[in-house]
Amino acid sequence: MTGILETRDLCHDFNGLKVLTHIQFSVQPGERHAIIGPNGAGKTTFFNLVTGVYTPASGRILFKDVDVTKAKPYRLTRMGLGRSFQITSIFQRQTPFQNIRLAILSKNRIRFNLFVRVDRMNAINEQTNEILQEIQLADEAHLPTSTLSYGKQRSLDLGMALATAPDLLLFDEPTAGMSRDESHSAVELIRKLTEGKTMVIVEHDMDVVFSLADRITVLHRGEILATGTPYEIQENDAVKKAYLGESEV
Amino acid sequence: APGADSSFDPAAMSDMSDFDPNNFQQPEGDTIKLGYLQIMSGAAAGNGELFWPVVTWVAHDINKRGGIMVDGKKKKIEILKGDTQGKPAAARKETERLCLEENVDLLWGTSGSHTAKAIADVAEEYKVPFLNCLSLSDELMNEKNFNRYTFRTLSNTTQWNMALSYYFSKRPETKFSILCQDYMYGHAMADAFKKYLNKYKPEAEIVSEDYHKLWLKDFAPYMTKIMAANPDILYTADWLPDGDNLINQARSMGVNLPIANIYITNPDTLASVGVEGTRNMIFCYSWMSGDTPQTKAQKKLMKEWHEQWKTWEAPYDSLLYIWPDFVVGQTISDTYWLFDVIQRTGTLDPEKIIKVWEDDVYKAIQGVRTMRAADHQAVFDMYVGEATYPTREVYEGAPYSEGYAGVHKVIKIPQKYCTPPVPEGLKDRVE
Amino acid sequence: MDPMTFICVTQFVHGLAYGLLLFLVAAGLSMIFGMMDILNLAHAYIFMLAAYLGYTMTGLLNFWAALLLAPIGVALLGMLIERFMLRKIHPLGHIPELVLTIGIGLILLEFVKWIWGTQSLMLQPPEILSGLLSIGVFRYPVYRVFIIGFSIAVMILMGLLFYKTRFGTIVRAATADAGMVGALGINVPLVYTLFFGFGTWLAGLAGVVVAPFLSVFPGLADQIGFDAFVVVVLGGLGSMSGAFIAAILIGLLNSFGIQFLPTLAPLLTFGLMAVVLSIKPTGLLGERQ
Amino acid sequence: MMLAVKNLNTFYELSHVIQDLSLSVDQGEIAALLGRNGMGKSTTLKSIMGLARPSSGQILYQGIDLTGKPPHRVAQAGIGYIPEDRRIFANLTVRENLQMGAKNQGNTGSGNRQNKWTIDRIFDIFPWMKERSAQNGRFLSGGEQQMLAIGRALMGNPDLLLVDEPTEGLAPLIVRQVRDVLRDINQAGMTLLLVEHNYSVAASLADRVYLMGKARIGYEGTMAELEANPKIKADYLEV
Amino acid sequence: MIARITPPAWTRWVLPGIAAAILLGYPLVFGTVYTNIFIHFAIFAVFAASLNMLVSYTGLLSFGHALFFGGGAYATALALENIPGMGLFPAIFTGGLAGAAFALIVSPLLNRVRDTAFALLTLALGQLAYMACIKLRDITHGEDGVGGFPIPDLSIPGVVSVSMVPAQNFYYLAIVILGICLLLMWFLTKTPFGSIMIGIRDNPQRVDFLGFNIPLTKCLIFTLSGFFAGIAGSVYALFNNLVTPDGVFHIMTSFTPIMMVYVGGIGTFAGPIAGSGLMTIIEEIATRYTTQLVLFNGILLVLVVMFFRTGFVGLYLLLKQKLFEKESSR
Ligand SMILES: Nc1ncnc2c1ncn2[C@@H]1O[C@H](COP(=O)(O)OP(=O)(O)OP(=O)(O)O)[C@@H](O)[C@H]1O
Ligand SMILES: Nc1ncnc2c1ncn2[C@@H]1O[C@H](COP(=O)(O)OP(=O)(O)OP(=O)(O)O)[C@@H](O)[C@H]1O
Ligand SMILES: [Mg+2]
Ligand SMILES: [Mg+2]
Repeated sequence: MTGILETRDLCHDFNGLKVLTHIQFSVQPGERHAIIGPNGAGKTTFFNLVTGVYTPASGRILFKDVDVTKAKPYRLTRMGLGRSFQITSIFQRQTPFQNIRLAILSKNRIRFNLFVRVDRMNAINEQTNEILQEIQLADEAHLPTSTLSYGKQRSLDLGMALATAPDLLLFDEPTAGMSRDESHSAVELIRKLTEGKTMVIVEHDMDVVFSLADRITVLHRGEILATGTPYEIQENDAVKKAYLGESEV
Repeated sequence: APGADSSFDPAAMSDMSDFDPNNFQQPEGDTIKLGYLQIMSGAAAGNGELFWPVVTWVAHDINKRGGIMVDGKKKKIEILKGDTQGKPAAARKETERLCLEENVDLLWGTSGSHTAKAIADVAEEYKVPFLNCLSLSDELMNEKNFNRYTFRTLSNTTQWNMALSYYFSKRPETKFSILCQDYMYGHAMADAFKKYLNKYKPEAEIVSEDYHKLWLKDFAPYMTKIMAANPDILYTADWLPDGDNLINQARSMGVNLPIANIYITNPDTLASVGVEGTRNMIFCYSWMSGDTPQTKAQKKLMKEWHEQWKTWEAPYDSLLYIWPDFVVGQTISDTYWLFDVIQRTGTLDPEKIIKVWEDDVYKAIQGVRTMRAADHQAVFDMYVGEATYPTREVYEGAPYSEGYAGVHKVIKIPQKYCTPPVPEGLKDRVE
Repeated sequence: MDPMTFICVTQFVHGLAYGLLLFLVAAGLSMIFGMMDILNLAHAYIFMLAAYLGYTMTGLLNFWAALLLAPIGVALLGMLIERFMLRKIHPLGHIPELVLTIGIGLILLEFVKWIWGTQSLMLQPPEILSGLLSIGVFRYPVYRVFIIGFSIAVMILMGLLFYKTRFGTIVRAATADAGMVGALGINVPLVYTLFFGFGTWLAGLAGVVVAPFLSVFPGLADQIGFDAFVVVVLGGLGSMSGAFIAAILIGLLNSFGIQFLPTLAPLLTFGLMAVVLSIKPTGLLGERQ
Repeated sequence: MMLAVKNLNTFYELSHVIQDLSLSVDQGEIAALLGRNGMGKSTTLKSIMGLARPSSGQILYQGIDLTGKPPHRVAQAGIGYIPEDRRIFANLTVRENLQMGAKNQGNTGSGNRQNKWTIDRIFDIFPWMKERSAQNGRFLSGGEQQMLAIGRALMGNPDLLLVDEPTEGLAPLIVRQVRDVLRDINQAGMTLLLVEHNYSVAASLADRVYLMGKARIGYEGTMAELEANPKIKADYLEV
Repeated sequence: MIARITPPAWTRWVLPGIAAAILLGYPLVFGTVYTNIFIHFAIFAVFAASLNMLVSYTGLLSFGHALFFGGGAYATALALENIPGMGLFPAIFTGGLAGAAFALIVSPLLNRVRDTAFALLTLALGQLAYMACIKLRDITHGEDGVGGFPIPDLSIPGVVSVSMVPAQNFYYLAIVILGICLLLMWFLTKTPFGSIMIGIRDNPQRVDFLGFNIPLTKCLIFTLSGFFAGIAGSVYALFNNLVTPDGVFHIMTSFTPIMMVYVGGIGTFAGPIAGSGLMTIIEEIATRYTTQLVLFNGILLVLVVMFFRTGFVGLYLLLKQKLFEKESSR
């Protein structure tokens, strides 16, 4: 059985700087998969290749058995791929409601509608409010987004990825920069929202990784060092050496 | 004068010693209002500046004489400015304002045929006579665009090129290069030149023909191309700043061809290429102030103006205004004609003015002019002048030109050789 | 020499001279854009102001004094503009800068009209730079040779300044990361002001050099300003060597276009630009948008 | 007291990143500022450096008020800075990067050390730089960039050095080397304010620690006191 | 809880009603000159609003908007000159379509660049149009332009036929058409598509990841903006009965709406309209009493950028807020 997302011999470089080499990666439907690895290992780059931001130097990417190696982000989103960003990527000048509504419009395939006032589209507004409830932003729905706390902004970023109702979700360090409480509730939120969905998460916080992931891939200097269950990874010597580290420096 | 309905009387000119273009005294009370439409703002504001002494000179002179008797009353001339910005839309708006709010009696203008067209349209709409003494496109007065309220006293494209072609038919040169600006006007001038050169001098040959973009920076590639074609004469219709740059760069490259043109008359420009650089240049205009032939009126005007010029302040103290030459002299003469017509009409009723002016034969400062009734195009003798070394002092105490070879040989091209046919559709406008 | 070769060689030199003149005009614009990320729409007007100053100073003193003083004059003006206007609005993004510099340009236009009037002014090159230079069968105006030499000298000077002096190092570092340069103890705002002054100084040089070449009149900025933008866009935003190559390409395309494709000549530059930009939106050597 | 920060508040647009923060650094010591991601450690350093603009509070350095001063004034007062993202000038060579930092090279400065840092001394401690002095910054590896950033800061001969995560992303061997360099320069008389995620590096260097919770200082004490208090350590650092 | 007093429904119509009455009565009160000034203002309000769709709503600074304005103006003028019996509304629609078509043609190129490069590329395209217009003399009559074409009557067969030559009649036509354009553009900002535009301005990458095809969306925005600019150009052509390259393709024709947007207040819908009004008034005063129009514009731009960054509309809001605060603090 092939995975929902697969890469075959994926390679990428930036003007000769090799960042990823021959990545064979596969996620099964329903799986919660974590990618870990040192800074600069190529995790974000991997996400950027998979989501169509960059076109890979060589290799292929399959999403739902369709070759999407050269597909643009909007196509992938329409095919059911959602993504949150390492650096929060939301519409700062607008309200959370407007943020989510844009995602809901996309989900409903409303793209070139010039004939109806958007605030009179009741179905859209209802769906938007539902998502806002889910990500616990209903109270702040009409405040300027830039005034929200960092954690709430991260939730909004997540919410937008979710609102397009994706089959596969990619999270790039969703809890980075969150306080312990915020991080905790973010993990709960992710767990709740991705119930029964497929997801891939990049995260440096091992607590988060071990509490969310079924399987873990370790990336190191652009190569896959190991893949396995959380337990296998924790016990893997190479991983310990390259990433998890011994207790002493 | 025999044959003429009226003539300019130099003896009647008033003492102009108190005339100052920077400080024109507008008359009070019931006046004849003249709308002066020109470019007064932006990069081309020089146009509006250039003709201000022209209209104010004439108005000052007439006002000092007591004004003009119209509708049983002596009225003086008041001048109201309208800034066209060089844009038809703005010209239209300003003309409308002058006609409706200021109730001007007459309109005067303007540089740029497309702007003149906009003014002419408004003039027709509000029935205000419009003296067009500055735009030369043939099309302005053709069947399509003609209107009864517009009179053109400037020679049109055809008149100019007929005159030049006729002049060359009497000369030995046979090889011509053409270099004009790459737009409607440049092409129209070149086409007319080719047409009439072919008519008057079939053996002449156009050895190269080029059109450069407006406001060209570097003429060198064209010069190389032209020199390779080895012509006897370079024909150009360029105006500022292209004309200036053309002659300057040509001379600096050692290209000493005679240049036949109508606009490279700025004394600053000519002085900058010096006597050697200007020698052999050929000018064509309906007003020429070289050695011959000048009327008495013209000599008097030239002298009077030049005397006053010495007292003017900036910007009118520059060399550009030293003599009322070419286009300046021409428009002074035309403006006097306009008011002569008004005087003879004795009223400001536009219909009556049209009646008097149509088919009017007037002995103007420079010579006899006839306003063709059919197309309101003035016809007259043209002049071609060659720049040569000064042969003698033209005016007492003042050499005609300093630092450059002036027009010292003027050839008159009789009216019959440079009068264009009346446009087909207008022939039976007047029986 | 066969006439065709003669023509081609001559046109080549014409193209070179014209291209280098364009480069001289565009250099300051490109530099200020490259380092400070400011598109200075007043550049051409500052250039025009310098041409007028050059005209007057040549009359009062001589051409060489004008070449020395007029650019310093406009550089001071540029520094004032940077210090009291652009610096204040730079954090607000590009649109205010563009609008402001248009406004400054319009004011400068009225200023030169007010001081020098609206008529065309002609300036003769100094004695030593007038006349023709003869090399074999070629006779070429000394002033055009001067333009070629002067522009190349300016280009070399800029190269030295950028790569061989501490000021240059600081400037290049500030292009990459102005904040960090400040954290190393260097007064970046001051460097920016000086640098803007340097850019306008270049515009000033171009203005004085152009004065004996083209008649000086209030339309001069419009006449040449747009070409400077074309050079900057075509060369790649902010790339000095790109601007250099683009300027020479435009010059050559111009002179050979006039010789061989006269009816299309005015559109060739646009054609080149359209082709380059549709293949490489960042211009010939540009790296960023 | 060499550096005293009192009741500092800093905003990024509308988010209140530093709230009423106070800390101090004594002459000759290494003070560490620790805390989890996004707590505002880097912003604290940036606020001191003048790279972020505090909305209120005071920064006193050797009695001089540096609050709200532009970065170059802060640097000229004798404070050096190594940013967390290194901020090497990618378009400059290694040598030019070092030259950019050069300050107080002569003996005229009022510094308390005889030995001024010069390019040659930097080359002595990082010999690889000498060989690659003409190479562009953009082609250096992360570790090399980190060392260059240290060298560049030393070239300014600061009295106080703000160091933001100097060992981030470095291989263990290099981490050890960097740690030793920092210790050496401290022993030579330079005062350090260190932000570090790598607890063991911080522990082996610091005399005193500040622990940062969200936007504020939550704990202050000597390194030894912190070692003795595992609960606090876990709360703030999750080690 | 405090009961909110809802004003009766009819009050919602009071202000628009007064505005409509003023608009209706305007030409009767003020006469031809001021009527024409108003038409000029309205044309540029629509032109500037069409630019505002790019500048304020999509975050793209176009320096070559004259391309679409001129395209529309020439299309209408040429259609009326060459097609006998061309109706009034088809002629205006042709102008809009031409503007849209020009925008559609250049959009693949424009889609490749952002920010300043976008501004410069549009500048170049605008200049190209200007030069091409002068060069294609056979069609465009060069710098003389297309003028004197017949202005069709406004006729609904069997019902009415009104001549559009008198200024008053034309005024009503222009006000209705331009008013509809403004209304449509305003409505557009309220539709889902409007939300997407704003999204592209604020964070194009995220919009891409939400599943919207940005190039296609931008293409549609250009086309719509071009359409409205084209309509403005078309009304301009009918108004002046003359279009020339200097009048509609000149670089100042591109700069004017930018100034209007900025002077009026960038980022607002009312900005360009207020800006057009303000600049029309200034132009009127400057040309009437001085010859310093250019200087006035220059000083205005510098002052606005340096001291009233939010433009006229921003100033108005600020004043309103100040007054309101005073009132509430009493
Ligand atoms: N656009 C780019 N141009 C050049 N190099 C790049 C670019 N983007 C990333 N890199 C380099 O590629 C390498 C991998 O970067 P990437 O962002 O994928 O790392 P990462 O695994 O996500 O790290 P982190 O945990 O810090 O987020 C790094 O060395 C980085 O400097
Ligand atoms: N330029 C910026 N604009 C807006 N917010 C910012 C900016 N830089 C940082 N922040 C936010 O300010 C908060 C504090 O950031 P800071 O970089 O100071 O944290 P830190 O403690 O250094 O974290 P880390 O350990 O990850 O380096 C974070 O929430 C961050 O997202
Ligand atoms: Mg990453
Ligand atoms: Mg940090």
